Amino acid sequence: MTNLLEVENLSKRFGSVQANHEISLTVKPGEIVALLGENGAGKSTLVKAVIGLVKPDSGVIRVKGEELPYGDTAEAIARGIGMVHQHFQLVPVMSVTENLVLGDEPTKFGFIQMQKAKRETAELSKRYGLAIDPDAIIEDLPVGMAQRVEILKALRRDVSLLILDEPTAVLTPQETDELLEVLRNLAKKGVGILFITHKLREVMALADRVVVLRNGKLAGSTTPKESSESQLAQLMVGREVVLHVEKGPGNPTGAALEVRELEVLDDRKLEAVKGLSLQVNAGEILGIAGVEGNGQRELVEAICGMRNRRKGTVRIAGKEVPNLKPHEVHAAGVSHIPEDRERHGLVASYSIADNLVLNRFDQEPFAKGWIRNLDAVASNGEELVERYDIRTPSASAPASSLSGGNKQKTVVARELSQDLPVVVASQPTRGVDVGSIEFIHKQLISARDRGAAVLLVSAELDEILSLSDRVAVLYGGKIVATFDSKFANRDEIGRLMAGSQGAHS
Amino acid sequence: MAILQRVKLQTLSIPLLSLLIAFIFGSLLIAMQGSNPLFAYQVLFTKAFGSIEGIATTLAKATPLILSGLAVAICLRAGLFNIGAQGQLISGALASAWAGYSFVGLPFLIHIPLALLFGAFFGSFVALVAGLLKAYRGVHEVITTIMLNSIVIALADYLASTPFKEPDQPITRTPKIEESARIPDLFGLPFGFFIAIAISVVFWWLMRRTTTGFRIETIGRNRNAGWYAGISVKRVIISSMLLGGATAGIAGAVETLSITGRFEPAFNAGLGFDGITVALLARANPLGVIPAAILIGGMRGAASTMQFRAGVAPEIVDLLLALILFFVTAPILLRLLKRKEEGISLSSGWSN
Amino acid sequence: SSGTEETAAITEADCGTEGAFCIGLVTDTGKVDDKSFNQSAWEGAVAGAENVGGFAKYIETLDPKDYATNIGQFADAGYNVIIGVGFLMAEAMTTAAKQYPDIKFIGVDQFQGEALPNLTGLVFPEDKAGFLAGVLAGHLTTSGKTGAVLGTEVVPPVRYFGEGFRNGVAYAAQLLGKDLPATKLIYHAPDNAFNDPAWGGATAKQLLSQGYDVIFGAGGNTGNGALLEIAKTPGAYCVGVDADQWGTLPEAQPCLVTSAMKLIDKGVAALVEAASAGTIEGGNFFGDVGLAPYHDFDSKIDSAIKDKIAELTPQVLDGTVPTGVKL
Amino acid sequence: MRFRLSYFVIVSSILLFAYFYSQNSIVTSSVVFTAIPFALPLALAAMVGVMCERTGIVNIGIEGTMLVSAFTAFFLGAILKNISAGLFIGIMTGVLVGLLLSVMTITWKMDQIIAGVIINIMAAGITSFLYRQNYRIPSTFLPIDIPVIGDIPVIGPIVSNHGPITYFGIIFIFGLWVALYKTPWGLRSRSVGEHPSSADTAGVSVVRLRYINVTIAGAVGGLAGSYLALEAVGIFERGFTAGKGFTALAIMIFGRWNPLGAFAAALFFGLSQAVTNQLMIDEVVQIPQQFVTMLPYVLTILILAISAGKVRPPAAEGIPYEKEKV
Ligand SMILES: Nc1ncnc2c1ncn2[C@@H]1O[C@H](COP(=O)(O)OP(=O)(O)OP(=O)(O)O)[C@@H](O)[C@H]1O
Ligand SMILES: Nc1ncnc2c1ncn2[C@@H]1O[C@H](COP(=O)(O)OP(=O)(O)OP(=O)(O)O)[C@@H](O)[C@H]1O
Ligand SMILES: [Mg+2]
Ligand SMILES: [Mg+2]
Repeated sequence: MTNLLEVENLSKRFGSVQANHEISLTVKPGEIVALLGENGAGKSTLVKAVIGLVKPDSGVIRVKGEELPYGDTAEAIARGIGMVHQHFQLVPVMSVTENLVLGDEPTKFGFIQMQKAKRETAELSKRYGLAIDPDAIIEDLPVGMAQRVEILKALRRDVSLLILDEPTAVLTPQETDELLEVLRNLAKKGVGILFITHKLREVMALADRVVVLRNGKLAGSTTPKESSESQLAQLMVGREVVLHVEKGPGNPTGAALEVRELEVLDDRKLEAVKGLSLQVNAGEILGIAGVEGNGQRELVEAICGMRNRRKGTVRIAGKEVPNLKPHEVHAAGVSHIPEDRERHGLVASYSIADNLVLNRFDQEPFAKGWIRNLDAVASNGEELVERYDIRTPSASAPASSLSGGNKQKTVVARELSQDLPVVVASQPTRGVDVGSIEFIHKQLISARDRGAAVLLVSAELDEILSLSDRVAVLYGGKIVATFDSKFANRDEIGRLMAGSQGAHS
Repeated sequence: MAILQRVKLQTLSIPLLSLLIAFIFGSLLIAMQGSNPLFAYQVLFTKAFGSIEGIATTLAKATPLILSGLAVAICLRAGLFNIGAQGQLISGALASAWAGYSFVGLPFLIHIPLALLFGAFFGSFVALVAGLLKAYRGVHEVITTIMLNSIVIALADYLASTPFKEPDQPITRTPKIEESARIPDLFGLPFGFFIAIAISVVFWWLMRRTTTGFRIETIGRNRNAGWYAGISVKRVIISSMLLGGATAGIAGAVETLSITGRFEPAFNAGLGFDGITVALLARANPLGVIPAAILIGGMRGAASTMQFRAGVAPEIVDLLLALILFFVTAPILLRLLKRKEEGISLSSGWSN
Repeated sequence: SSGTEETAAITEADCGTEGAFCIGLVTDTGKVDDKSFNQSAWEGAVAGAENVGGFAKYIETLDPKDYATNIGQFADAGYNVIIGVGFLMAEAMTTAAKQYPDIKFIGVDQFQGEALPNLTGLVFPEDKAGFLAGVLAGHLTTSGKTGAVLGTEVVPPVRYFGEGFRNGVAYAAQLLGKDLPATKLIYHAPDNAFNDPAWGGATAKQLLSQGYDVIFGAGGNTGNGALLEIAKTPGAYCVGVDADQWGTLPEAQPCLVTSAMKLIDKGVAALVEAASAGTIEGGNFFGDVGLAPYHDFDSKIDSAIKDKIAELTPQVLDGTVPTGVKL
Repeated sequence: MRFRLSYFVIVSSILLFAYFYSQNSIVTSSVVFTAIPFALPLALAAMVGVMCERTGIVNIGIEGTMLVSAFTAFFLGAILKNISAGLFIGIMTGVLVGLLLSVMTITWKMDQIIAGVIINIMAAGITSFLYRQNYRIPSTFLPIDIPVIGDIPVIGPIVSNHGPITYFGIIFIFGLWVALYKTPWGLRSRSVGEHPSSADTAGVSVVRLRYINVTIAGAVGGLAGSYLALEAVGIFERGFTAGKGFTALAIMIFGRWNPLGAFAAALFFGLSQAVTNQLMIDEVVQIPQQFVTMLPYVLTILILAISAGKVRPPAAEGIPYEKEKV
């Protein structure tokens, strides 16, 4: 059978970075190929070259045996390539339907036939079992829904090759399973699938073949049958990786963070957190499991001062704190690794060193009164870059030059280096490669071990289960169950997350 | 050290080369008009920089431009586009003129600072309106500052033609300021120039070394991260508008107290708008506004001599300015010099 | 434009030498080809220079703070007469006149409170020109509605023209025994007052659509904008200002019944000649004002009206008939 | 919410009009009639802004575009003794300025505000430098008395008797609204202005669309300039655009980047000009004239402060699109 996609000796350089070096790759019809690699290995660059978003420096791309011109997205789409991008490619202020038809609108006399487009959208969503409201505005949708739109957008144009760049990073386990099912069905119909992910479990479950990139070069190719998760990880990172989280038993002392009867509204003024209470003890990690959109974000934001509470109290180290601003909560003893690092965590054009003091720039020793102490900022930067293994030539380089994983490490370094009594970590490893995940996990555990109370919110059930001492399941803005993680059962938690009643332990 | 030199070379070579190319283009226009470009430029240059009086004139012209340039630059740093420097400047000019003629019998050591303070206060007052509306009502500063310019111009005109008018003469203008409010020359150079330099240095230091500067810069670059890091967006918006307005007000005050000696509407025409050009030419750098303002001041100051001696219409100065701004910011020269492009971005639309 | 006007006898290089007669003109912030008072003054300077065999040159001012500098350029180059245009330059002229007692200064539109021997203010009783135009307008209007589209109120000559016009209409009403409503004076905002013809045009439109049929346009390009708009409307009359706009704004001819003239060019030329002859005196020199010829409208205006205006003109000019405008 | 606001505005405008019309029909018609020539150059200039900003390009060079187009429209119209040719040339000049802005902001990724400032200074300088006297165009575009519509009571006197560019301009504004919200071009343009990489990944060429739109916007700026020179007044003078291009920016924002919103905002401005004049005509106010002229500006600020809400500009505005950084 001829190859659907053939990439031959593709190279691409960005300034001093050789993102892709002589990479070759094939995808056959009906085949599911997983593309693995650390952050910055060049996965996205490779697939963007295929869809025409990046112009390669050299190499050949063939689709169904015919050469594809460089950098022509419209042509690539016309030849049957669809892509779900790593970052949402949806226009936030527009409706689902508008986003779906963009670039290929049904028209009559030059006008868009919106009604027809909406019907198509509804049909499409039914055909693939991805339920979606055609009239919903993207920015009102939870990320999981938005991801559905992304996928439908790629499927809408009768694809023969579907590329997905980390599509599951923002999905819940259930949603992930649904997606994998959709992909399997597509493959059965002969669609070739090129799939990028950091989650080895998915690779093992789905892929026919695995291609691993490292530092822009092909590091190897294998199949899930021939290799184990840890072998894959080693191929990616070039060294042995501890996938399994090693942690000693917790040593919980008194409550460090107490939340009572908390009520919080979301951006649409609907009640998102409904009378929630929880307690995190010093020296313990409490993981919040839950399908995204059940109030996690509002809970974290209400604790960290990013959102006003309507009702309820929050106590930190026994002291009640009123509705505060983020930096005041920080001053009261809470470190916060925010969910959206690009938006809240970092100032991209600032140096790494400045970012590392972003919430302390006006405090000793980084400022004396009104005057900043730039030497102290610089030496703090160098020290943390070293200590937290932030991969950069210099602490004075702009944060924008960092890869995703290293950006996250920068935020982690800033927050955890301060040894505050409470740590709130929201999606701390989203989109981060296995090496960095390992590192961040270690940091969270060592924070616990020094006696901090850690509240961990993550869409990764595995992450929750392996890191937490206790697991609380959040559903509909309330904690529906709490388990000791030793006794936690993946399936039961999954059922609770989906809203069915279960036994309390 | 080598890196330092390379950076310096680049920061100087591009503007100088731009200047050169702009002048070459300009010479075509001058020749088209039937004059000798070389002679015209010689006149322009010797008039602006060739003598002590020439330099004094240049620096006097540059003084309000440095200040109004700063007024725009400081707001740009906070992500605000202050088109209102003109109105703030006029407000400051009128207020300082009023203080200059109303208080009689003060020693100059009190009178001058008092009049400057009046200028700063009323300049910042106008800017405050825009700042408050932006911070609390989300009304875009570009609209409010454009509207405020028109309002202030009309209001100043009313004040100077009715309650504050110099009596017994028909012109819309205030009385002359007292001698004790006059800013003197220093070593034959306008003292206001040194005030402007001092304020530039203070701003430069403020942006580089103080927490206030860091707050402004952070909000300018990522409003969300700044808010999250505990910087009050409202306070930064309001305080940078206040700072900008005060600086523009001082521009008007210095001009009134050292050059015009009274408020007369036409005297301040265009100074605030030139401030936009200065700030952009300087890429919103507080020290960069000094050479940018001197360049513009020199050309404007010498334009009429160029017309007198070489017969070149003074508009050529505007054309040269536009060309310089073009070549400084367009990447053509950078590419020519095979330098790595550094993007300058002062603006990111109205949303920031 | 080189900004010079040479006559055969003298060139620029001769200025400052014995026997050369050089005239320098400093514009206000308008240009020398502004179709308004800078241009008229320059034309007067050129005419004067031709008549006395002198040399004339101008500098266009960009910034009102440069008035003194620009005057100084001419003074230092040894010019004999320096003309400054516009009332905003009065102060700079006075200072310069004191500094250079040997040079004759002519200030256009600059009323002299105290007399300096070498500074002559060329001033015009604009209210009288406006008044005469108003009287004519009062006779011509059929709807009884007259208006004026003006530059800014804060420039005195504009106000004198406008109020003179209004009082002239009232005077005509008295003469005719009619009850004419007061003339409406519409001033532009001070900002950009003389260079907003689009505003002038639209404002004229507004007046026209409410039945105003004689409209005075006075305010540089803003006023011209009004005249041009009125010219498009059959049956409406317009009145120009400063020069005889029949020649300077021919587009307005369809409506231009006359212009309230203030003959700057003639006044400047006369003063230049007087300076050359050594007969110029300090203080104020009153230039001529009056109505421009009716041109093509001559045949359309009732001769009784023409006679009345002709009879009234000397009386207004010599003050027997007061305009009632507060100066 | 937005819909209700626009309904509210429309209904209350009609009620106000009806009230004043019942008080004095001639003056009321005349004021509304005059609001149109006051508003039109502002509205067209605001369309330039809307078109550019909707695709993500900030254009503060509108003033310069109008000025230089008015210049060429007038002088070539005069030299060729043909105002239609002048109009064509004025529009083509706008196209050239649009292309220049495109090259600077899209290809070279220059700061968009700087690019606009360059255009403004350049236009002011060159038109003043090259200005010559004694050129005349044969005539202006004259008002058209529309046969049937002109006879409708109440409305007829207001909508009839405007010039051809005025009618074309108003039709264009409505057309632009339809195109922006109902056609593929509009959907793509708005996407490019909101989130260019989405459009790019959907196979829409961001660069090409921005070039096209900024260039067409330039043509509209050329039309606005030509309107001033060839229809509104029939002369060209240095700087006679008198800041309309800047006021247009405010109008564009006031109108929330929506062609009809901006048209309404421009009409509001035109109306307040006409009302200001009417206050002087009727001498109803004894307050100083400067306060009367301030009125529209103060009103605008007040209205925005009260109704405010956060106006949300196109999200990608001002940011050069870097294709490979999707
Ligand atoms: N537009 C760009 N300009 C400069 N460098 C780039 C650009 N895009 C990617 N790079 C660099 O190229 C390398 C490969 O990036 P790429 O996005 O392909 O990595 P990736 O494997 O997809 O990583 P991740 O898992 O974090 O998504 C990185 O070092 C990245 O910083
Ligand atoms: N990036 C953001 N993410 C979430 N909410 C935000 C963000 N920025 C602002 N807000 C919300 O908007 C409100 C007002 O924002 P703003 O930044 O103006 O307040 P502030 O900085 O606290 O100012 P002040 O101290 O003067 O009250 C904040 O209190 C917060 O609730
Ligand atoms: Mg990637
Ligand atoms: Mg607040």
